Amino acid sequence: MPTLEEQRFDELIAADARVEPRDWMPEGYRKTLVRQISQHAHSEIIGMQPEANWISRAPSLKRKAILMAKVQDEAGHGLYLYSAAQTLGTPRDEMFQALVDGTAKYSSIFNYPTLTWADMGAIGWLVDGAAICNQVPLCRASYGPYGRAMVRICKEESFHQRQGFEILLELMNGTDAQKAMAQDAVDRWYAPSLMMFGPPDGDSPNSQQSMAWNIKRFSNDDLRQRFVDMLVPQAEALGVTLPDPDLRFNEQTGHYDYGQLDWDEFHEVLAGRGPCNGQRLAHRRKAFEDGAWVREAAAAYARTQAQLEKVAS
Amino acid sequence: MPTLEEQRFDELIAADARVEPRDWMPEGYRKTLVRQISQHAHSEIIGMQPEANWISRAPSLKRKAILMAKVQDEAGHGLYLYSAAQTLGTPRDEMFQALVDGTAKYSSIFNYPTLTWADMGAIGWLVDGAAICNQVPLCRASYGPYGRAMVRICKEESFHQRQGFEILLELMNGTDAQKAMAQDAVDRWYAPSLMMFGPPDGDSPNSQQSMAWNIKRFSNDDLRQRFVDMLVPQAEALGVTLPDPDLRFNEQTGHYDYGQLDWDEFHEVLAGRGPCNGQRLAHRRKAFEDGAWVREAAAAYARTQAQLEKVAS
Amino acid sequence: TADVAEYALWLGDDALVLAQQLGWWISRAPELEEDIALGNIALDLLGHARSLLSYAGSASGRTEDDLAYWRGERDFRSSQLVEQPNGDYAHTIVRQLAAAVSMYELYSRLQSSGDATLAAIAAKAVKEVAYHREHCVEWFRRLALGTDESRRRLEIALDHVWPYVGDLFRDEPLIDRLEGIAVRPSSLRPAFDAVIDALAAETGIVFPAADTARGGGRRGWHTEYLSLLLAEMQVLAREHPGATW
Amino acid sequence: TADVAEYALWLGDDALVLAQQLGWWISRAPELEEDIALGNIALDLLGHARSLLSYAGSASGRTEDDLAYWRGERDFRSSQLVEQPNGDYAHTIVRQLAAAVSMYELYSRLQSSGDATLAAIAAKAVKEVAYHREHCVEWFRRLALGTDESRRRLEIALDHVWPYVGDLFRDEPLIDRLEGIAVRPSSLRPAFDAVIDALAAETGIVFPAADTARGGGRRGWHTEYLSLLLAEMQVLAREHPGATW
Repeated sequence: MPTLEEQRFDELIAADARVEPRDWMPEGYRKTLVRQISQHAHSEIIGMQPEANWISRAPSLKRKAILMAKVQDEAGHGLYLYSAAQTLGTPRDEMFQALVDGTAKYSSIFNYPTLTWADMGAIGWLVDGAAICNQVPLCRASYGPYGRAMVRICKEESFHQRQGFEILLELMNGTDAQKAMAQDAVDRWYAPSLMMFGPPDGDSPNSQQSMAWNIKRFSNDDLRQRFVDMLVPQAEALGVTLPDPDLRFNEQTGHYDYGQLDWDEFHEVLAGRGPCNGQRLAHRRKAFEDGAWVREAAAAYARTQAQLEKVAS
Repeated sequence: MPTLEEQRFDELIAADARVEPRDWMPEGYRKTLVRQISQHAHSEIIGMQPEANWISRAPSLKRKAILMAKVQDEAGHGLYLYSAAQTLGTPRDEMFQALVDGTAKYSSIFNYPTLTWADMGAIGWLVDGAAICNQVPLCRASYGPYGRAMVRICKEESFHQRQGFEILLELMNGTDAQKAMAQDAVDRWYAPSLMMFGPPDGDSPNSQQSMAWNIKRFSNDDLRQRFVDMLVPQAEALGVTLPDPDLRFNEQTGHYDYGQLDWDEFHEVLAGRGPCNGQRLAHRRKAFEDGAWVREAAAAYARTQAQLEKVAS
Repeated sequence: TADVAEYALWLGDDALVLAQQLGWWISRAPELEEDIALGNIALDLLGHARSLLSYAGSASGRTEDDLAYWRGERDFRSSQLVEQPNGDYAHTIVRQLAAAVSMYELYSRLQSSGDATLAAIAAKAVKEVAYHREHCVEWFRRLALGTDESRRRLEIALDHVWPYVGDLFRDEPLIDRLEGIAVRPSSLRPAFDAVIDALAAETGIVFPAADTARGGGRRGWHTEYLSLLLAEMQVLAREHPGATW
Repeated sequence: TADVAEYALWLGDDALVLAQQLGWWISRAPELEEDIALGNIALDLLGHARSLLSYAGSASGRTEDDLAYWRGERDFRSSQLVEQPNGDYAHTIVRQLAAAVSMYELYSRLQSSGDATLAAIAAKAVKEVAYHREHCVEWFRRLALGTDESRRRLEIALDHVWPYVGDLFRDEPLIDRLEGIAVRPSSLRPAFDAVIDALAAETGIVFPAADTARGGGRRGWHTEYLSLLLAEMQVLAREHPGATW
């Protein structure tokens, strides 16, 4: 027979209500959430790098300002998410250490390089677009702090997606070199962004439990389909070609059919053999190690100040 | 009464013959030489920086190759000169340490920044030109190892000067922007290069003794005059204006008269308050400190290898 | 007028170069909070730069981007201080301390400029720069009084950066022609020194002399760092002349 | 032919990018002898690059400088290995080890190419590259067997750099079209591995897997480092279109 606590938890889930930090929850639920939220936080932090790579070279001051603000927002998202995960009892330092050690996962999409300015557009339009499709349902995630963090994040992400679309639009209205740059970026980011939703439903063992717990609301393939359906008219508006010869409208389903994705590549990147895995981790580790003396100084200063205040009071 | 050794030394000087490392020499002679040769070596080493600054940006592959070879030659000159100084009993490490510590002097000219590509031309033409005027007489310096090092160095320097002239010539035959760049560089390097010969004869107390010892052969002002006389026709050939309104041919002396130099500036730079003094020293110090672990590894490896060979024999 | 435009370039170029430098830290700061804080400061400065360069260009029909991307280093009017490299975090904080404290004094006074546009830009900027000043003063305290290592690094940074501070306070003939419009740089010095002296007394840090480097940024005489910074900043825009973004 | 020109770009771009990287060390090396040694290697490589790019451009009426300064990063055909950053001295030595050992094997075979120009370039280059190989193998030994610190740094460098080594040995369709002219990259692998295995046995260093990074430099897929390297390398030439120097 379930305990009273278990009953109460099951009722919350059944009523599609929020679970809060003070509530009892099953260990599996807690672990799943910590894993998912911290991975998401790590993704925001690592995800700063591909775009930070172009801050110094942004081709107009307006674009430089928008890009700086965006990358900075990503740091902010990382902070919200670490805070949400902390409410589950895992300290931020511990999660961050796991990232730096290379033991924690983050979204594979950020292991692709940003080769041209157009990648700023493609990341906004495709990567942030896929992120939003993934994340909007998470605003209703059963765990309260997570759902609320996602509400805030989704608002900013949709702003980012629109900025990405605008970058591409400007390029597609520009010179031939700019158009070519935009198409090249879309060619490189399209398939990886579709793979952001994770493996096909048949190969995604953890999804069922997450859906039962009202963490996940839609299957990987459902979300992917929704994303493709959204992209096609936007691509037409932009005038870019989506690099999938099998992409066509299916009159029967009312959806766009799309071609096979290269899941071998996905698993290679996931396993650490993507174009930038080593670089991304090394960059973050270097920032962490180079900053150690600064954090130590700040901590020592804070201790001294606290002592002085104690003496004074 | 002079000792036999003193007599023999004085005879060598009187005969304008070479003093060699095995010969007895007065302490003052030895000290003067160590100071002068090591300063000269330091100047070659610090002097690599202003030009190394443009290796990465050289505007053609041919110019890149020439510039790399030149900066590398300067390292080579530094090595010859440290070797020559070592024959006087001061170890290279000690001299190098003094450079890194900031206690040793080097030529002030290298405390000026290289702001454009044309500076590669101006340095070659003016700075190397002045160096050659200074150094050709040193090939006959009474101390053998120094004189022989200078022979080798002068050969390469005159090659460098010619390359600098060619850079400027190419610019002066180029676009308006290139011409302006060349004139701007000449404007900035002309007066500092004239000051490379040191203060006017009246303010140069050590010169007399150096001349008596056959180290120095001509006075500062004589060398400076020789340099100016050489520059004027070359400037005309280039089509650049030398930035001195008082410069004109003096029918009576057969030389070019030139205007007052800003000796206050010279003394400011000498005292460490030039445009780049801090940067030049910091650059060299950083290379030295960053390389410490490499030198230690090489030394440790050499020790181990020596031991292995001993055991094997 | 051309003189006012030139003066706007002084301030705009300082803000732009500094924004470019601070932008580097985003994704590289010692903690995430600093990624955000330095990013905020960079964004504020970029905002000031855009206002000032737009104003500077208005006299000659040039846009902010014309000025930011299509001038070479001899035409930049930034001080030699802001082009000094990021170095480690201590270098950045020291450079930022000199920049923010002087900018705060400058914009405070520029609010009452006879030029309405400059006054309006200053009135907005001074509020933001007040925060920048707080931020780096606080970090200066942490580094000075934190650990032996942080104090050691701070002192090295001061040796590198402080000689260029004097370039912020040099009067040029331009200033004589802008009586009542520009703020005379040398007039900021006492207020600047008062802040620094107080910080020195509080932390026991001995500041090196502030004007041993030659200076001359306002006349286009720069150190070797600026041209490399501009090479990176301008590369993409220059690759596509006439393009819009 | 266009195919031969494309192949010459592979080799020329490798040499050019590597020369650009090594040139940075001149005035920054751990000892003066290394300023000179790395400078010599850079000069040799620059020489190879000039021969190869001149040859590559001859098919289409372009000069070595047209190719070096006026192509963007998507048109560079260098391997991802050579664009990895200098890092500390250990990173440079590790990158140089992979580059020099593979170039030695490559040029040794290319001497008997059916293309006379490539064969002649290779015959000259192989002698120089033999010295480059000696130089970095010797330094690899010193760092591996020197001190604990040098060994630690060498291992970190291997972790960073070695994943990109595989990009040197990838065959592309181009190679099928150049039978008897180009050297098949994959055919160099056994000789390369033999040298590295011997070095591993001698020093006890465990080399990481050599092809975990994706690669694709020969198809214009680069890591994020190349475009910054080119920005600096090309800035001046591009500022003055049509100028001669």
